[in-house]
Amino acid sequence: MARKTGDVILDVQNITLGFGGVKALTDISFNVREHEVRAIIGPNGAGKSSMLNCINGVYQPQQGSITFRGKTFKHMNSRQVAEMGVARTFQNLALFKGMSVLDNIMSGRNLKMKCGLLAQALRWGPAEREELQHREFVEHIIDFLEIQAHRKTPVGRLPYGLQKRVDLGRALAMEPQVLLLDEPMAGMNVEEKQDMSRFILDVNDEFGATIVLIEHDMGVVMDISDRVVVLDYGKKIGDGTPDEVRANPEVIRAYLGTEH
Amino acid sequence: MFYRENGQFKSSYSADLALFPVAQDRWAMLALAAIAFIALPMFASDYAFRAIFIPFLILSLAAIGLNILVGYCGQISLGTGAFMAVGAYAAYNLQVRIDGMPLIIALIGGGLCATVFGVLFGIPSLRIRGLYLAVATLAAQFFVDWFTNRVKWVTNDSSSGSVSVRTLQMLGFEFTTPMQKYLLCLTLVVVFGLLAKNLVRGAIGREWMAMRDMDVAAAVIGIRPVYAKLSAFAVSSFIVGVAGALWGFVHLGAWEPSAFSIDKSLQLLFMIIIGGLGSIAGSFFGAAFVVLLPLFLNYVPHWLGLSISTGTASHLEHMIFGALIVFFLIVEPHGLARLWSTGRQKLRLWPFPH
Amino acid sequence: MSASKPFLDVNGIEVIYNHVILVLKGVSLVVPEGGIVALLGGNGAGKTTTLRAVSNLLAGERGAVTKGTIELRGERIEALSPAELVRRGLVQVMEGRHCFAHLTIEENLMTGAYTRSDGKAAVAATLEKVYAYFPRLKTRRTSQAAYTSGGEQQMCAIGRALMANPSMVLLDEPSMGLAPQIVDEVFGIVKDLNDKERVTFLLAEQNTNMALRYADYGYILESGRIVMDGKASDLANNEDVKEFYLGVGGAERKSFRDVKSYKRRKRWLA
Amino acid sequence: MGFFLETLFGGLMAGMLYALVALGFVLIFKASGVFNFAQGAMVLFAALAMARFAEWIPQWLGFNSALLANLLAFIAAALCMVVVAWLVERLALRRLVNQEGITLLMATLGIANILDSAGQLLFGSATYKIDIGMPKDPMIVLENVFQGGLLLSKEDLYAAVLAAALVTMLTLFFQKTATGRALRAVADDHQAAQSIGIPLARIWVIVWSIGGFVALVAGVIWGSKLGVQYSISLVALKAFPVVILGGLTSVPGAILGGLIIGVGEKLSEIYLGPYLGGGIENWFAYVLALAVLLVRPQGLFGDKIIDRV
Amino acid sequence: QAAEQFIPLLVYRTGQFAPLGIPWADGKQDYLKLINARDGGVNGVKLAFEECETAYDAAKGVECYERLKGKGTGASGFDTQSTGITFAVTDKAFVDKVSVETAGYGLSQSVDGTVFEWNFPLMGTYWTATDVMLQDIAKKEKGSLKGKKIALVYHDSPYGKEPIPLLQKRAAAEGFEVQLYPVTPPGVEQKSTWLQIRQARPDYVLFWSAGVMTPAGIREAQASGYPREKIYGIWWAGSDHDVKDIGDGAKGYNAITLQNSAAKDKVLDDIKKFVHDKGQGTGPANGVGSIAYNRGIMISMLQVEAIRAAQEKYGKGKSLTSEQVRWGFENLDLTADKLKALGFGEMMRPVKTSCANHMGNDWAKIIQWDGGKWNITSDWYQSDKTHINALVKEFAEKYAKDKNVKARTC
Ligand SMILES: Nc1ncnc2c1ncn2[C@@H]1O[C@H](COP(=O)(O)OP(=O)(O)OP(=O)(O)O)[C@@H](O)[C@H]1O
Ligand SMILES: Nc1ncnc2c1ncn2[C@@H]1O[C@H](COP(=O)(O)OP(=O)(O)OP(=O)(O)O)[C@@H](O)[C@H]1O
Ligand SMILES: [Mg+2]
Ligand SMILES: [Mg+2]
Repeated sequence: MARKTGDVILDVQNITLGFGGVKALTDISFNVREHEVRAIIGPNGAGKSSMLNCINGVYQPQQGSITFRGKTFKHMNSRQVAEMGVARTFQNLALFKGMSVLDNIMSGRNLKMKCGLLAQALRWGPAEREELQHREFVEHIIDFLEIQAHRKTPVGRLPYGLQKRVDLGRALAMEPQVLLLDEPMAGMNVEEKQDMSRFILDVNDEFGATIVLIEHDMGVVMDISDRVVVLDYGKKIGDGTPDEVRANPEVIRAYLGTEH
Repeated sequence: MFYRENGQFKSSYSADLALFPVAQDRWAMLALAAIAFIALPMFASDYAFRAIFIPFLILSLAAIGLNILVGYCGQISLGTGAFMAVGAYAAYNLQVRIDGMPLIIALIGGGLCATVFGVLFGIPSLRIRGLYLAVATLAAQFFVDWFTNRVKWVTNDSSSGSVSVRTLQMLGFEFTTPMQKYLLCLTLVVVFGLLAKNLVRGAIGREWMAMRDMDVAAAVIGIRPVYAKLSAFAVSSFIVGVAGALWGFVHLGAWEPSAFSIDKSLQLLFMIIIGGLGSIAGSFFGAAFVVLLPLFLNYVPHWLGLSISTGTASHLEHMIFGALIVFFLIVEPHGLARLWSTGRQKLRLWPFPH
Repeated sequence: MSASKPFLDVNGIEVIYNHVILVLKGVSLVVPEGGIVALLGGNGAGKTTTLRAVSNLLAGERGAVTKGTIELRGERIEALSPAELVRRGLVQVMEGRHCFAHLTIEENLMTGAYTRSDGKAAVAATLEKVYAYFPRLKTRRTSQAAYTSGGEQQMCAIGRALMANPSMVLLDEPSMGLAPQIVDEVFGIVKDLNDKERVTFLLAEQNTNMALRYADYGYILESGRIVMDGKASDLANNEDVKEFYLGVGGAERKSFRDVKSYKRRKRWLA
Repeated sequence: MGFFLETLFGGLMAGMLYALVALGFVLIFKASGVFNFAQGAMVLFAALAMARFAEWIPQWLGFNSALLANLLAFIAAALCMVVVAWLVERLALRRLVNQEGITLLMATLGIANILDSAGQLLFGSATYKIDIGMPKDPMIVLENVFQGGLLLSKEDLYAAVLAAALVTMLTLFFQKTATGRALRAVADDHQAAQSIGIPLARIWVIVWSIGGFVALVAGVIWGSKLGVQYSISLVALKAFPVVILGGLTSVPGAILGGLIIGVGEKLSEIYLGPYLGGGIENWFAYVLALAVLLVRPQGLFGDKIIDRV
Repeated sequence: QAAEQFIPLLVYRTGQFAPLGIPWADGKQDYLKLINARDGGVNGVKLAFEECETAYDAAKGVECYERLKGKGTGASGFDTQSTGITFAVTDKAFVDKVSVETAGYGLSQSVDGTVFEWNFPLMGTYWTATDVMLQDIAKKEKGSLKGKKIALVYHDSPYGKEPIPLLQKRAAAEGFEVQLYPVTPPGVEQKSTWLQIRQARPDYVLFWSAGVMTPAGIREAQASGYPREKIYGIWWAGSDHDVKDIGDGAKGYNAITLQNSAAKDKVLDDIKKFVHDKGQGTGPANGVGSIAYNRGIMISMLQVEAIRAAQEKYGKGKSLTSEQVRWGFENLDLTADKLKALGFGEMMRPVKTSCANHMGNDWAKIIQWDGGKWNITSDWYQSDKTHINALVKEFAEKYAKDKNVKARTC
């Protein structure tokens, strides 16, 4: 199927990352084009999450660089990455447990809120207006994710699946250009995965957001991604369209096992 | 059946963003304000003002300040006493060194000095976390204890190191009666309480809570840890500093460094945990608990007509106090504020369970 | 229902969190000895809560069973401590892994054998068995659990429960975060233990497909109530189940790309 | 030079005594994730029990041997601490499973309140003495090397030796037994520990009993130095910087931390204090700890603080 | 109903200083009980009293003060038992018109009755105590302190710092050297202090300590070999419980007593007879007569005599207001005969207060611990007022200026 994808927006070059003795990533390179859905797959412990952490500035790779929209970085901090429009969801749910759903998603907009401390304390005109305007945006996300009923619930009390949605909501609130998703559908049943796929594709279509997706459900990966990178024990063993990857013998050996 | 939100649909987000979205709550707050500002001054005794309401209000204010740091931003501090002391001594110095300094400026000045100090001692929090940070904040506590004892200048060369404030006057008005002092405290508490509430429900509040709950994720969504943590230290120590100045100026009148010892720090931490971490209302509950309960326990033997020795009575009082702390933590680890809201939730369901 | 006597019998339990939130509204289910029973249901249906109620782990979440009874081998167990339950052979693998962050993988596994009194050799044998099931764990045995990947932690959690040599295991979403190969493997292990050692399983799963393939019997939970139950094979052929849980409603399996949800889409554009 | 050495030794000895109190914190934290603010109160309680039983038991049983009295009193006091541990588990910890660290910390503050007062109600609030025959007079060594010789306190020396023995014992206990692992597991995650069958109740009673025992030893040593009165519960404040410097989870860390703090404190007071007006050792200890933490946020030997997404 | 006079009793029976606070509080209360039991009150006015626990905490003390100041016909006077609480209530006393009596502690400058209308540091202050200690030392040193080194080891708090100004003034005048060693409260660990002392070798150590700091200090002196005979403790560090358990280790340790609180006197027999034998004793019977206890009864006696004196002026057998009792404090005249009649002949020497002098006469003795008990080793001393009076004036004026207090003329 032909989908409109643009130039390379994110280019990962020769990333190497180790922790003491463990080599989590060895000389990994791949790129992501604007507007595509790019999947990363691989067995457990292959280094997928670590890869996102590198892009994200959570880990500092020992070697290699990352080019984002033509600018090359060796070291970035998370703040810079966020400012450039990269958002992220987490594998092990990194929600703000003590905050309500609404506040969690609102916090995704913080980068865009400009009022100073004093103005906020006084809820002066502009501060109030700003809050309202962002609230409206967030309400759209809440509607979109169908979590209206839980708006004021502390996220810690939500069932696992809804927490994942909130995590996505928070990332969406950043109006990202690149959205990194780390196993967004783990712990969901088929119906819910369908919903989630829908959300992701919608974001991709309507927003033009570029998506980098880690997922273990091959059905999902094959159906919704444009290109797939395969990692195994820190090494890249495959890269290409879903069909190419599916046919790659090494990928079959290392990850897919038999037919999928 | 009477505590219902039914029929109160919010037609705009701004209505939902209001301080007290439920109408009943709004009325309750108004009633509370009326009692605090009108009824109490008319009926309460001097003793009640001086021994109950004034300390209650000041400690509530300090607890709000501490709650911002501990409850909202998750940085446990055992050095609150020090921040109060800085506020108090700074305000004192402003007052004695500048003639005719209006009280309010002195208080705010005290708060600002505490802010500077707080930010300074907040810097380690960028690296040290959790209980390590908690214990490390004791450095501030002991340093200030020492500093106020040792540096004569701080106490205006008082030979003993204890200081006592002049009259409380502002723009020609002098606060003399307990009722006037109470109203002063009340006004400040209300003002700072509202400001604090606005902060914690706004963007900065979310940054603080995000830092508290999951700092890596917070960084990933673009929150700068330096700014979030230090601003929490700044705001918190400002409020705590003002509270400290009030404690010295209004409640004690004259004090020695031990008035702001580690006991005070622990007491405040007590308050916010019993009251509810991350809750402005909880700060008030906690302060009430800590101020009122000992007084209450103190009276119980009198009421029962028991004559036990003061020593025994106060040991028993301590034990009961300790036991109640444990008890409340068991009943609701999130504090009285949560207990209160659970209660309200039940009321909302009443008379149908669930 | 199969003829063998009930091993675990949950009878009409209600669970309330925090004194106010009613989550389970009378759940009853029966697990026969040596059976594999699947507990299915969407997010928030109450699967985890049911398992917590059985293994008596609700207290830590400020929840409580307010009605109904739970029996293990005909004995009431609501009042027993979790440790006592483990000693009686009932172990739970908690949702979200819950590995001991500061302990190494091997130490994590070894704590699982805490209740065992059958000697070091037997424990060592089990450890080897677990390593054989999950070779990945063996290579990571000296890493602190917190620094292993999500899937490795999941394996660790499952392995740790197996270390107790249980006679019944409550598995809460065992397949979550695991690579497809490993998922197969986990279910293989379940089957294996069930066949060879007659270990009974109650498993809460979202991967309905897999669950129904391996289970004997299934219950479907929706907002705190059992809405359907039956033999696994029957459930797998039920039209509703197919539509909602297996994603194969009607004819062929739909592509995830083609599932449309216009309602949502409309709102998103608004 | 002689004076410097004296200061150094003095610091080491004092540090050993701090370490003894710090040990109590570390044990309980390591094994249950609770920062036990009641440690000071436990020291007081244990010391009071010891002092009073040593007074009472000879009266009750009508004998007159100091050694026997001390021995029986020690056993009785140790039993008291077990009872305390049992009550703490029963009435508080058991109901606070899976709560946050700070909630537990507050609970121990409540427990401290109770223990402080209960101890004084049961045993009295005057000053009592513990006399286990520690030598009090100084000894002077190396008189021919240094002018005036080096002055060492025998009492401190004995105490330090006792502390070292205790630490070795505990380190072994923790490292060589399977219980040690279970304890650390509990500290990491109460609920998961429960789920795999670690009996929290029993573990906690054991740990708090050991904590109580350590408190008793600390209480006896400090009590024989200072006399037993409420204030000895305040020695806990001296142990705080020690614990964080050594690392909250490390038994040897408590010892090394104690020594560093002890020496640092004395040297700073003596060589730096005069320029700053004196009395600096208290906060200096914390500044020292703070400085170490800035380099190693988990203390010298503490488990690395895990932060991962 | 018979007339009653209310006396508030601020005490600390818990906390750090409880070992001192308990016998002190027992003494205060026992004496009031004695007056009621033996004399039926003061001229028939029964003494009512109520204890309030402060735990030595200023904020709690303030609460107690607020609670009790208006009780009955008004509180007769507050013996706050704490320097900190005294600071906090002194300002309030001006407004409330209640007297604050601080026998042997409090603000040293409050001797000046023209400024401190409501404060009564009866019998002595920290300045007089310092002066007396120096006198005793000078006596041992054959009259001159010139060239000597005198160290002050003090509780690092306002209480511990009170002696410093006087010490420095006298050092300048008499040519001795002062070394200051602050000990951070609670003072459980003083090794570095005493190591420094061992090195600096001062000729004498004045020991301004409190609570656990006392035994800890003496032990450390012992461990570092500093002779205990050269240490002079202030009266709060010279009670039985401070040294009892150290026994021989404290042998030779000197302390000053307020008047002579170490003495056995007739009033103690009366207390035994009228109070303890009737089962009305506040504390244990064997506590009667300890130094801290005696200080307690002395303080209560002064309180009672102030009431008696005031009744002379405002009407015998009447309940008096706080303000009226103040007059009594200001016009105490306890002659030797009167004291003897009261049963305090051995314990005390005459005290006479006036409008200008709120301390009255400051008598003190030096006692020394012999390993088993305290022995009196000196004759009566009274402080030399040359330096003290100047200091009192200077500090009182400063206070008056700070607080906008108009000094009275006497
Ligand atoms: N600790 C808690 N406090 C309050 N409510 C809770 C708590 N835990 C769960 N709940 C509520 O109980 C309901 C059932 O949750 P549960 O975790 O049992 O669902 P689940 O079936 O396991 O879902 P998932 O598949 O997403 O894990 C949810 O609505 C949730 O909000
Ligand atoms: N901070 C760290 N310290 C040490 N080792 C780490 C760290 N982060 C990751 N690793 C190791 O690097 C390897 C890759 O981990 P990563 O989390 O990236 O795997 P993954 O591909 O996401 O696997 P999964 O599918 O199981 O989530 C793992 O073996 C893990 O143990
Ligand atoms: Mg991963
Ligand atoms: Mg679940």
